[in-house]
Amino acid sequence: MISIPAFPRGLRTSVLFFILLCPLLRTWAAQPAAEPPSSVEKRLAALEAYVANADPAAAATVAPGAPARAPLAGVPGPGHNAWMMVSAALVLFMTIPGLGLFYGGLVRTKNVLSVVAWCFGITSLVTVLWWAVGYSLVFGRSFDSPFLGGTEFFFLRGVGAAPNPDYSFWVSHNVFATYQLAFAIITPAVIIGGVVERMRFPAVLLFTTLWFFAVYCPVAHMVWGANGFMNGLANPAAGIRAVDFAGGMVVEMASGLSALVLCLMVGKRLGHGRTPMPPHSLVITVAGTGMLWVGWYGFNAGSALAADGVAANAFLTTTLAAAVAAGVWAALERALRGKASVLGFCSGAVAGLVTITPACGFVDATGAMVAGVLGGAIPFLACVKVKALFGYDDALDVMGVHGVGGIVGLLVTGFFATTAANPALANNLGGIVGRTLWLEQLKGIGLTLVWTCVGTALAALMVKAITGLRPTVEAETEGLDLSDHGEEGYIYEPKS
Amino acid sequence: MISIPAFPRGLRTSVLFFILLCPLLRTWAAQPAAEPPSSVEKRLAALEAYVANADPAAAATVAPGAPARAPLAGVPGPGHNAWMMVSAALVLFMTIPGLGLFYGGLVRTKNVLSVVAWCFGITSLVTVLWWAVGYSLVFGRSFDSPFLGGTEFFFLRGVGAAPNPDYSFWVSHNVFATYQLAFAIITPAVIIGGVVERMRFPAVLLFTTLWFFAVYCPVAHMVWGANGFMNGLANPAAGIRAVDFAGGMVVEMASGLSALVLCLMVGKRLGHGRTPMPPHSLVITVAGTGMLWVGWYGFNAGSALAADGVAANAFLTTTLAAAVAAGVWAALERALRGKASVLGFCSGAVAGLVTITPACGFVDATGAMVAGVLGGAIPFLACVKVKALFGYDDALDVMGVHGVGGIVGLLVTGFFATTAANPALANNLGGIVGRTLWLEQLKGIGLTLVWTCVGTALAALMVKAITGLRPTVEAETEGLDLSDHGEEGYIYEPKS
Amino acid sequence: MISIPAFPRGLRTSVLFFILLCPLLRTWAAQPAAEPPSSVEKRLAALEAYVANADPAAAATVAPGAPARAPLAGVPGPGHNAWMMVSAALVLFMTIPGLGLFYGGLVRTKNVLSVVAWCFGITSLVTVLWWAVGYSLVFGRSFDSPFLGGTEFFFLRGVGAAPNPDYSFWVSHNVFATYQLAFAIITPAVIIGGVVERMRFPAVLLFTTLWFFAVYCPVAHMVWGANGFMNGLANPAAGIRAVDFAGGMVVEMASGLSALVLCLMVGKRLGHGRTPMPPHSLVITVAGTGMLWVGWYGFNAGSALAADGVAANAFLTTTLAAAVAAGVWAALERALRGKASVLGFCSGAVAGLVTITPACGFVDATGAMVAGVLGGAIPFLACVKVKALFGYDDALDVMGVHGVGGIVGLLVTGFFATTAANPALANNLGGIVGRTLWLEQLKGIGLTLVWTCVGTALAALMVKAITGLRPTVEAETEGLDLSDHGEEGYIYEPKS
Amino acid sequence: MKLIIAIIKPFKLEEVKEALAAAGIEGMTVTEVKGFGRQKGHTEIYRGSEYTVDFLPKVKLEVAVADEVAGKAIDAIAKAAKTGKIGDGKIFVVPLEEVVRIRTDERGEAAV
Amino acid sequence: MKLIIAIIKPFKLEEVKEALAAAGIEGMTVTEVKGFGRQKGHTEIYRGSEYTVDFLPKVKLEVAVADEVAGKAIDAIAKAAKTGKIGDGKIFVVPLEEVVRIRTDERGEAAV
Amino acid sequence: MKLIIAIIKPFKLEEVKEALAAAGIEGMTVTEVKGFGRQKGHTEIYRGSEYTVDFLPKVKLEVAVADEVAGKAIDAIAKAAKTGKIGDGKIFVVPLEEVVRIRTDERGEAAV
Ligand SMILES: Nc1ncnc2c1ncn2[C@@H]1O[C@H](COP(=O)(O)OP(=O)(O)O)[C@@H](O)[C@H]1O
Ligand SMILES: Nc1ncnc2c1ncn2[C@@H]1O[C@H](COP(=O)(O)OP(=O)(O)O)[C@@H](O)[C@H]1O
Ligand SMILES: Nc1ncnc2c1ncn2[C@@H]1O[C@H](COP(=O)(O)OP(=O)(O)O)[C@@H](O)[C@H]1O
Repeated sequence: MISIPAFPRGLRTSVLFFILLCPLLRTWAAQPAAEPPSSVEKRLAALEAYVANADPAAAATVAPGAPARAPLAGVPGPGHNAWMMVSAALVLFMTIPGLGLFYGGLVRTKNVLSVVAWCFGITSLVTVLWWAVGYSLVFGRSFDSPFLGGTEFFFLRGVGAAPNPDYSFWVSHNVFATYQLAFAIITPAVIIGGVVERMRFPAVLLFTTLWFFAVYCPVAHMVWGANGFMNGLANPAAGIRAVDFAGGMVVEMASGLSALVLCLMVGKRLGHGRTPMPPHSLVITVAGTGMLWVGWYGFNAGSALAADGVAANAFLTTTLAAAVAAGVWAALERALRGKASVLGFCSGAVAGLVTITPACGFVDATGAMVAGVLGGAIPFLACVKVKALFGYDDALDVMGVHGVGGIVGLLVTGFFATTAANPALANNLGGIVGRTLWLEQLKGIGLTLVWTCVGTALAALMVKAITGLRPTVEAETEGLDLSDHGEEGYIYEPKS
Repeated sequence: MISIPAFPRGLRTSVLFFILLCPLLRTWAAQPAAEPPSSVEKRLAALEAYVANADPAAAATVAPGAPARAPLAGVPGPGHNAWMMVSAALVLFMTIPGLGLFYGGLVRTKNVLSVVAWCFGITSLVTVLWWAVGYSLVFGRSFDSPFLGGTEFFFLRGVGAAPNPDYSFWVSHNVFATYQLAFAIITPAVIIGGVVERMRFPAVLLFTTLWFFAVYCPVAHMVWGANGFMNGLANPAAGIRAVDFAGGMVVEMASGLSALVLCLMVGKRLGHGRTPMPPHSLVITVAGTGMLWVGWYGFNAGSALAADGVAANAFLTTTLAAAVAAGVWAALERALRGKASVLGFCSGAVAGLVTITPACGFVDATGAMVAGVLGGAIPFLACVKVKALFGYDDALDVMGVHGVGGIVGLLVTGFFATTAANPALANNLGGIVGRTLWLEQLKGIGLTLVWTCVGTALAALMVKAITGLRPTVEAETEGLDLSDHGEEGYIYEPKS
Repeated sequence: MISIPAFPRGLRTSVLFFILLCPLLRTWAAQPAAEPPSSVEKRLAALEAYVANADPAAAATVAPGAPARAPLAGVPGPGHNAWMMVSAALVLFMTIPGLGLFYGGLVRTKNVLSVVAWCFGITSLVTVLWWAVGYSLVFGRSFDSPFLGGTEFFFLRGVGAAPNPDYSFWVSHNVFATYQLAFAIITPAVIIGGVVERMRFPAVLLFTTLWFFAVYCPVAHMVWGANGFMNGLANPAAGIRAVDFAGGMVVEMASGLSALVLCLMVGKRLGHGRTPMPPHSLVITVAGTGMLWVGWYGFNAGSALAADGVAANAFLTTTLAAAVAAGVWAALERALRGKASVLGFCSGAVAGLVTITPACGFVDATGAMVAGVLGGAIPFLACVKVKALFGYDDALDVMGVHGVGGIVGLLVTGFFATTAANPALANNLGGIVGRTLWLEQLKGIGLTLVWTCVGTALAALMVKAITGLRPTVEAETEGLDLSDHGEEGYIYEPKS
Repeated sequence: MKLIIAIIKPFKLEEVKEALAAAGIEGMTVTEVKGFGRQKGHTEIYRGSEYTVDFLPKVKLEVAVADEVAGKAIDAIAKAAKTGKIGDGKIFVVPLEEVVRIRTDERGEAAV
Repeated sequence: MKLIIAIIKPFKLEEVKEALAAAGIEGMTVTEVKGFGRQKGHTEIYRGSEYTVDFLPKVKLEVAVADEVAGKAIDAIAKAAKTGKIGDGKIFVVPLEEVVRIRTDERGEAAV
Repeated sequence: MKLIIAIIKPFKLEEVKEALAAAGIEGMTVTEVKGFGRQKGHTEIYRGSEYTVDFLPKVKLEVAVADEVAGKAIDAIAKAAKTGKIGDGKIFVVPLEEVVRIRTDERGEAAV
């Protein structure tokens, strides 16, 4: 997700020229009572840095005797800020109502509201955690640790409108923090797809809290923290030099594996395998799918943290992969079962979006087509074939779609990442891009897998001990809408 | 809603430097046949003004012998214009379909379409009024009055792509007018939540027309007009030096109080208090809630009228307050009634958004958390406890959520507004921010309350006299969908 | 859709001044070891070009001895790029889920998913076609033909983050390609509204493929290709000097006429005219309408290909026309049948949006009001009166709304286009704007009409020969959801 | 025993239930049905196509009662359901040969 | 009097109604039901899980008629509802002891 | 012949169907109904307004059987539907004078 902004050639030329100009500037600087023309240079460089999403300070500090404060320093750039506010809004839209409707339509009538309540509960809870400590634990630096951030941003202290150049030169720090909050919300919200229809509401909230600290904060810091252990892109000292543009490890793998572990610990739904449990409203699911898709542009292209060329590339690759994977999933259904289904199209679209997530800012259109084909086919097999073999009740296929799709996407990234799509890959990874990056990706996958499974299992065990995981048989039979929330999704009265 | 753009330090430095530079410039200006280097300064200043959302003309006029037209004058700034077009689209999205679905899901099956028809009817009607006279009456100046605008923009004459610097240096005037139209639409659309299921369609339209002139235009001008009576932020001569970032008075209080007055005059629904009238589809309401939430980013952060640091701050505070209030409402339900409900989460989210509306561009994260807690708790009590005491039939709790939430938000603004969040507060209100601003807010609340109640009552009386307010008992029993619109919301045919 | 970026006066002044300055610059240029101040000018001009959406290279080449590479060349502009990514996302959102829900709600319960499946299938299919050849055939130049593009962008080769100045100076080429993809998707998706409930899924996909090559690619190149036959705005050598801002010919007329031809060839639904076939869920249709409306801002204002003043104008005109047409349609229903319906509001809003589509970037507020009135009234008559006369089964009124609305909009453009709204009209069309432009529009309408009808008929005949168009009577009676996709839209289980 | 089947207007259900309760009858089974009879439906128009809804939403009550209570029950329903306007509905009485309460296996009048 | 209960295919409802009207019978009550019998349902697949829908949507008609009309009514329904394919449905005839028209308090055949 | 009308808990439908099949009865018609009886409903609260749901979702089975099978059928239903908790439901038996299989025009027991 972190894209070290590329210095396009235009800018580099300017900087070069600027250096050459220095002697001249120095003469001018001798003139009294007026800042020398160098300041014009600096101001121009800063403005150009805005357009090119580069560091305004870098250009300025080149000048001898530069003033402490560079031109435009601390000012967010309108185009980038606008794009990131839109992106943050879109990612929040993905959870409420996007995921709520997507998941809600897939469960039975009697549980539709419980799914929505879980999404809302997670949103409120994680927002408070993020504000208090979470943001700081992921994106702070005071611990100086590759595994966890710091305490300096507790309660969002000092997180104002000025950009935090650790992550973005032109996006307001508070917008960045809100954008990242949206990721911290949707990840646990995706998990609960594995255990819908059979977990107690308080247990969901407690699990979310424990999981947030055990899994999300450390994994997110490792992958995206400026000094993170697996942040191959930005951290030259990364232990694992993996790359993950928009959350293949942090969001997709983490949610998929956690859902798998959690659904095994919670157990199957009553009647699973005997009673049919078809989606109660694919129409609602379709609405949710569309919202997820549009929101994913904020998720993926927004992860460039600027409205720059890297975002533009991510925008294209996201579209290609989603559309292709939707078609591939449906085509496989048609080939293997005779009929292409709407649930197939929806599942394929989401799987394609998942798969391109880690790759979108690193691969080009060709890589995106590969991600689309594999992202449609492999999760299809995982959901339809592999799950049946094992027989676990991952109700909404979080492992099959997000876990498997995330892993596929990380590997696609390993093989297809190219500096043509993202020049920043050349900074620290120039030597392995196009060569052995996939090995680093494999290491990243391994560490994420182990960390996530262990963390989830511990969190779930604690929840089991404290509140218990499941509702009573009566409550589950009645449906969680009534038993946990005292409401019904639909009350279509007869006309009178 | 109007944020006098802050002059960040970087810019102020530049301006200072520029002034110092003037003597030098003058020498250069003597050179013939070429505009002197000062123009480079001016052009730089204009470009920097774009990034910092400052006045491009201000910088230019500093130069002696400045040309009539400043560099980039009349050109909208792409980042700001993009953000405001997005914001305007989002706020329009709030009414159709957002509010239509949110409200539609809460009424009984037989009235779901009538609610949507009202939203559509109001949209069409207010658009024509706004185009013809409304925009001018609110944002014109020709009357030179703190209570009403002017006639210069009737039929949107002269409202073109160039910014109107009265309100924004970098946003196209026509985008600003469209953005403000969206507010003029949603305010009456919110009102009708109080009288759903029992008002005639023609009466709704007539009421909207009268109310628009009696309440909306004057109140909006008073609060947001550059020379408005209650525009403490931008108008140094304001009678009441109140502040209202995104519509705590204009939208929230006005709609809440109007709904209360109107529902008292229309009377209760047939069977109110005896027949249960549960929401017919909370699923639809959830979809609407999500759309309102995402739209509210346009509403709140858009009210900065630029993609600047003030917008960024509003973006964060809006998110915090909404998520926290949703959780607080649900937690109170859980504490007082044993179960947290989805309707509770939805109501809390909306109440939080309402509460942060006047405050979002003035308070910091801490203020937002306070707004979230109070915005969840006080409207909850208003809807669940106070309404029951009085027994009026404000069907969808417009008073409880919007009226009460708006007032709470205005007071939170009074106590927690800070120049750290919005430097423009220092311009005219430096002396009272953090001190007695809450007193001015109280005055503003009082004036809005009286004006709104009187205006609404007069409008409703006239409607009663002209068209009557209520449908026949038969029509109300049959449902307004059939009786007023000849349609049904759902016709689920059996398969054949 | 192509707006040759206007050179606002501010910029023109700068360029002029720059030319005057040249002699001076030349002197400075003599100084050794430093690029002469001219580079400051060039860099300033490039930055100003960004703000004003002008050509950065144009300014640069003015300077004598200009370096090969202009400042900021190849760098997308953040504000414009952000807006176009948002616009592209919005237009994709229009098809999935917007159109899927809008259309889905209008069919009978048993066919709701089939409509969605068609939208998804078209999305996947057209994405692959676009990637492989379509984009190049429309926006390439290698054929050097006014009727079809070229091969240079096959497989999106060379379509990177740098802008393609043929179409936009500041928007990434890949964002432009994705944006245009969204148009190529929604056009066939609109068509299928004419034949819902009675066409086989494979037939829909095959038809889409043939139609894409026979109609979409050539018509889109003719209208929007830089050297297109009907691109009066940008192509001085255009055979027909018509203008079509956002797709009155390419999208609206093409889809409307194709739907008419196709529905005649497919035949009526079983039971048409005898069994009532009311919309099964207007609530879903309302949700879809709102999504179409908000998406249309990307469609229309996005067609400026920049967040500039032309986009701003399109934003306003789109809003006015949609809201007015919605009201006009409903008012006509009220006048002629006694009741204004929600379906009427929805139909009117869409018809208004269709009508303003070709006009939005060329007419001012007054023109938009005219478009709104005519766009509500004429399609209303077409759907409610004319269709009844002829008795064809254009199930969802694609001809009546899109075909007729598109033609009305193109004529409105012919009469009301003004250089005040879009200065680029003065470039090639200065002589006919406000005079005989409507004649050129008529010619464009004629060519589009003939080309589309012939192309569609041929495509449909081939499909008939290869896969057949219709399902069996049993399948159609059972509903396409079950027969083609093996799913049901709603399975509301009884509580247990 | 009798099985009383009553077709009534939906908004009268509550009153009928209360009337039956007043008559000592607490158990009943209710179904949403569509009625066709003398009362005529309405017309809906969707973009010009008319759609005549000739059925009317009604509610069907099924009440099993002992023979001696039947008359009282019928009267209670008839009285409570009446509005005097067309479409008020019908009451049908069918002989009931056996009743079983599933929970207890009670049979006959004890099971009603 | 008889209460005729007919289970038919939903798309035959209109024809049956017309046939009854032709036989002079205008009143009836209709319910959406699910039928189980020899006709078999279909299979739906949701992401790999099969869901066998073994019930079939049917429509139930209840028509109260005077004894002498019963035969004609039964024949009318049987003829109109027949497609000859499996699943056409059944007609059940139950004795009807009393009928009340709620609006008028008419009883017996007058109330039918 | 008898028409057996059984009101049962919805989640017992599958078991009852199997029990009937075991008794050789394959045909039946099922309706979703609301039951009122001793079993009490629940309360829902919407923003402070309480909404007491006093009906309970039940499923109604109608099974036409030959006289000699009736007893077996009733027992099968009663056994399969029983949970022993309140609200298990009722079985009503009504005399059936005639049955017609629409597809074949068979009448009487052959049509069942
Ligand atoms: N012969 C009948 N058999 C079954 N149901 C009937 C019959 N006649 C009427 N009904 C039911 O009674 C309802 C009311 O009948 P209708 O003729 O409209 O008015 P009224 O009850 O005032 O005579 C109908 O909607 C239908 O449900
Ligand atoms: N014994 C029965 N009791 C009640 N309803 C029955 C019975 N047998 C069949 N039905 C109803 O009749 C419908 C048609 O029966 P089925 O056996 O499928 O075909 P057919 O009518 O051609 O014999 C079933 O779906 C069911 O609703
Ligand atoms: N007298 C009755 N007539 C018709 N249906 C009845 C009657 N009594 C009970 N029922 C049906 O049987 C269901 C169960 O009855 P209830 O009294 O709640 O429990 P139980 O079956 O344990 O006695 C009710 O919900 C209702 O549908």
